[in-house]
Amino acid sequence: MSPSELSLLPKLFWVVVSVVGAIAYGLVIGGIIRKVMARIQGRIGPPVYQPYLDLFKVIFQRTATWHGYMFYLGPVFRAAGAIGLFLLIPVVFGDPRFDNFSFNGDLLMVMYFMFFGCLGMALGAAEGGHPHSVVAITRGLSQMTAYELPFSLAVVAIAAQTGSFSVHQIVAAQQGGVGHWFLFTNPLAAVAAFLAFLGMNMYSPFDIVLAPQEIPIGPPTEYNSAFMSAMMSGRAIFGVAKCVLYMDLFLGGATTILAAIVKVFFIYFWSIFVGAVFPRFRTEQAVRFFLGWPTAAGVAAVLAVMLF
Amino acid sequence: MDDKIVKPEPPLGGPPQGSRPHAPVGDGCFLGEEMKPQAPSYKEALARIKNWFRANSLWVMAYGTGCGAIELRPLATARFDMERLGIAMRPTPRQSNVLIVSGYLAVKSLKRVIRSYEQMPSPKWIVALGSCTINGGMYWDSYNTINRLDLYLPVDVYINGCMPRPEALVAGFQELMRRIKKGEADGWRHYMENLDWYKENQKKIITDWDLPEYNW
Amino acid sequence: MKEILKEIEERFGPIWERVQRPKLAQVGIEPAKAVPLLTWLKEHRGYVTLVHLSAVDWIEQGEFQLTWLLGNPETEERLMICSRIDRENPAAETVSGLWPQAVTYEQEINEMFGVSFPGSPRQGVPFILEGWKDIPPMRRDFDTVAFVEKHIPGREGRKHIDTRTYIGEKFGEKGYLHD
Amino acid sequence: MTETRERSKEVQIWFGPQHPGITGNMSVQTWLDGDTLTRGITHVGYLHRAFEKLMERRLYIQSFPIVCRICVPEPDTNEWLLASALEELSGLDREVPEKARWIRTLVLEMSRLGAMLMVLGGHAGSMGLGPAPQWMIALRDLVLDRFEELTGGRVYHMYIVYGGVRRDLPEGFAERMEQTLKTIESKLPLIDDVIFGSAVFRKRAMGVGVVPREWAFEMGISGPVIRAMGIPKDVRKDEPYEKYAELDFDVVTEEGSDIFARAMVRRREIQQSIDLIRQILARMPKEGPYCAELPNMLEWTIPVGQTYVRAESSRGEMGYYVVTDGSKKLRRVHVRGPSYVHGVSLLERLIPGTNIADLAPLMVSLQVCPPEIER
Repeated sequence: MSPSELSLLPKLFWVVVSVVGAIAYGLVIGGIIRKVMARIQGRIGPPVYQPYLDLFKVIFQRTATWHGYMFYLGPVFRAAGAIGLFLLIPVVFGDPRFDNFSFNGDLLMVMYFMFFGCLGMALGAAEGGHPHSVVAITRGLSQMTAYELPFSLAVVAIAAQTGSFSVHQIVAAQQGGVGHWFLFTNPLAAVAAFLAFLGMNMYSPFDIVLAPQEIPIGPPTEYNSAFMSAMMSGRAIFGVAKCVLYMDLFLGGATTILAAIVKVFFIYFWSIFVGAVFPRFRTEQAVRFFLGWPTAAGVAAVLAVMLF
Repeated sequence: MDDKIVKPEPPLGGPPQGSRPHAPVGDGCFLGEEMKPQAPSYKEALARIKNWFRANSLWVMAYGTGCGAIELRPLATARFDMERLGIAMRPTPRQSNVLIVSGYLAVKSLKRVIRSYEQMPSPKWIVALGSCTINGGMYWDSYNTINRLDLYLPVDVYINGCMPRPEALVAGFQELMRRIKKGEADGWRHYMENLDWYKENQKKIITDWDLPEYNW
Repeated sequence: MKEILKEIEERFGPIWERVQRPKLAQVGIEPAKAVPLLTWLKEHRGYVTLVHLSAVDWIEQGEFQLTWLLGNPETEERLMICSRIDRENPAAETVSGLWPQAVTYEQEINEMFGVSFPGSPRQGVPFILEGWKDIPPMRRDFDTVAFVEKHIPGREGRKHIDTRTYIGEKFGEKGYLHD
Repeated sequence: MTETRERSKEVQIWFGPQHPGITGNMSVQTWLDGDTLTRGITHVGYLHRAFEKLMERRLYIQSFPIVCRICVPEPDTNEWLLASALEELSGLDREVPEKARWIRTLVLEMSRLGAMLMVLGGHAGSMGLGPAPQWMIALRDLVLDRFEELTGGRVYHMYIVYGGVRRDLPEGFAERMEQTLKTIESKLPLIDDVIFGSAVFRKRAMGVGVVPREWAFEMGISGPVIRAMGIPKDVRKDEPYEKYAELDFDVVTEEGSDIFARAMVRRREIQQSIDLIRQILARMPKEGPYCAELPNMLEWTIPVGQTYVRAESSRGEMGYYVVTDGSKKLRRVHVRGPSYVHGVSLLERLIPGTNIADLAPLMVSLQVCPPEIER
């Protein structure tokens, strides 16, 4: 199935729709997270639409601080990385409207974009000059390299199993029933990738970047007003995009919008439920964790695919 | 050092003064054509929408300046749960809107509070807790605590008591929300317009002034 | 406690002494012998804990009293060593070599009373106050009310202690609806 | 030259005063090399209200509203210390009725329980564990409810006065207290699971912030910090005050002297406090006066004297050094809080070599309470 089934203008229209939809859904998930966390903590919690209020409020704030262009470009890079990541992954398999710009070999691009957003953010935040940002960036980059290893191994294993680096092909290979999902056909890769997902999502125990009790609050320390809103929407779409990617890689993609929404929700909440009851790791403990069992599972997955 | 207050006090946002001009209470057609309520202009409507968003998402700076901070914990946690009102704690001044001055301020603390306040992006509000911020309270004769906060920073809502109960804090926050929605809570604007007066007062009490004129 | 007081008297000459409680005794000694006594108590008699170091201003006699409170963790006895120094240019020997935490106490007393401890680190470094230009505030002759009236503007208090009169004056007779 | 180069590698970071991880309004100026702190200086004075100066110009009875504000989470220890010091100096302590002594013990133990609940939550909260502090503070609120019923105030009580307490126990207080204790006890296993059962908490807390045993007596360390070293020091046993001599309890000790051991001491002392409150309520006399006949408080003078009284607060040995001069006002009062040693000398000695992530848990485990340092 070629991605150019629609002509350019309708395609652009649907791209915009899906990006806006992803942001909206990401914000709603953020609200549900806050609600769920509040319930775990025995509180009522904010309304589900609270992230929308926060988002619009920060847009309506004023600022006159100046930290240089790179500082301002940080959230833009982050949002661009998130949108780029999202646009490369087919959201609904077989639906040309939500197929986005999937092409052969896009999995490599996807990996690149995941790194790109964080790096851009790091560059911008370092420009703010706050020591907490700098400390957080070193933490974040070391954790990122650590979780990237099991994740890459899992992706390599799956690519080798499918024989293709296209997300589209990978989704296509999983069609035909729950039993064909890579979650079950390649459980080792799934273990590696889902453990890496915990680090990727930066909820506790791996929230060492934001860590309000240690380095409040890391890279976003100096950001406010519209930049803050760019970061919030970037974070929303990034979270959804990661979940969509995992859905495509392990849960057989989605053939309807509803299936996509449900699967994204469950993947997202895997990290929330783990995070609800754990304190935070120290940096070197987090790195050691990712280089331990997740990496071993990833290596085993690759070997298993190569051998059998 | 001249010890009298230099200028006549400008009207302050807080309830103790209450001198801000309000709209007439009973405005209606029978009061004359000029008093007839009119549809808000585009700008006013936008301002109202903005204020509504602001009022429903208050981010409080996590700075326990005094002993009132101890009642912020029950307020933030399971029993009183301020997050259900959209009030959340933010760890950095760059992202907060509300500064809670929780009780007395030592002079050394006042310097840090001023700095934190000025780093917050506008619009921003100050909620002052306890009788110590109103008139010095228990520490009126202490050489190291200020007796009246609104000489140094614009206070939007005072919550009295020593210490104010969490219920009082909730009521205070609801009052703040009401004022924000009506566009009355503009202490930050007052601070900007009367910056010289505030700075003069601040420099009088902070003897080793080494801050910039405005801490961006 | 009696034995240790007797021993101190034998070794360090005449002292003022008093047993306040079964486990708390007070010893008054001249300032020159205070630190040797503290050293001896710490090294040989098991009073290894410096519980606190404090100063009292006896302005009428023109003296500062320094009080070292030592604790014996084995018997849980407390020994209060008091020593009076002159109020003019007050100085005392430091015990920061014996107890590391004494640095903080001496720093604070230096700031709050103006007693200097030559040889102690952090002397003259502000600990609690910032930009203080008046006389040390914990001295008795520092009048905090006068200071407040001079430097810290407050809100005008009400003239009457009686609430009803005050409200009546401020709001008129309608001020109190619930009589 | 080498030193300059060494120093230039370091980043100076202010930990506080505006910092969510700091325990109260204080700050630690630290130097960071990589992820490790090389040294730190404690800065206090942000909360200095000159309590000691103000008490010198208040009547004895007027000092009570001031004194309880010295330590916010646990005000009753301060009230009791001032009351007992002045009772000792004036000779009033022989007239304190039996029931008042029991009620005072009850109040002291309740305030210990409340403070301990909050700090154990802080242990978890400083490591980013969300639910536990929320639950703990909600539990503490139940204790505050009982305080409100007993004294009229949630946080500041001003309940202990010279010669006894301000008012009698309300009717049915024991039953409602028992209900509260039952609620707290029923939630404790859950908290055990979340905090002490968590592998991440154990990894973070074990072997971190170890206080060497040699420092224990020389520095005057007390409270849970010294008990976590395995040294059974507790003022309630060493110099029993009020009714603690008649109560049946053991000093809680743990081995390891790290953050985990201190948290464990606090966890077990919560249980101990609950047991003690039960004992007190069971053995308290039902009838009798709750306050001695007092002289006219406006004209009350106390002869010349000085004394030092101490009590076991949740943080450690809290002491008052009180000097009277025969007048109607105090000559001098010096508040010796455990945080004075823990928060300045000990913390500054522990900081070199600590990971920056461990500073907040370390401060919580030492239970640094800044108003006590600067008063």
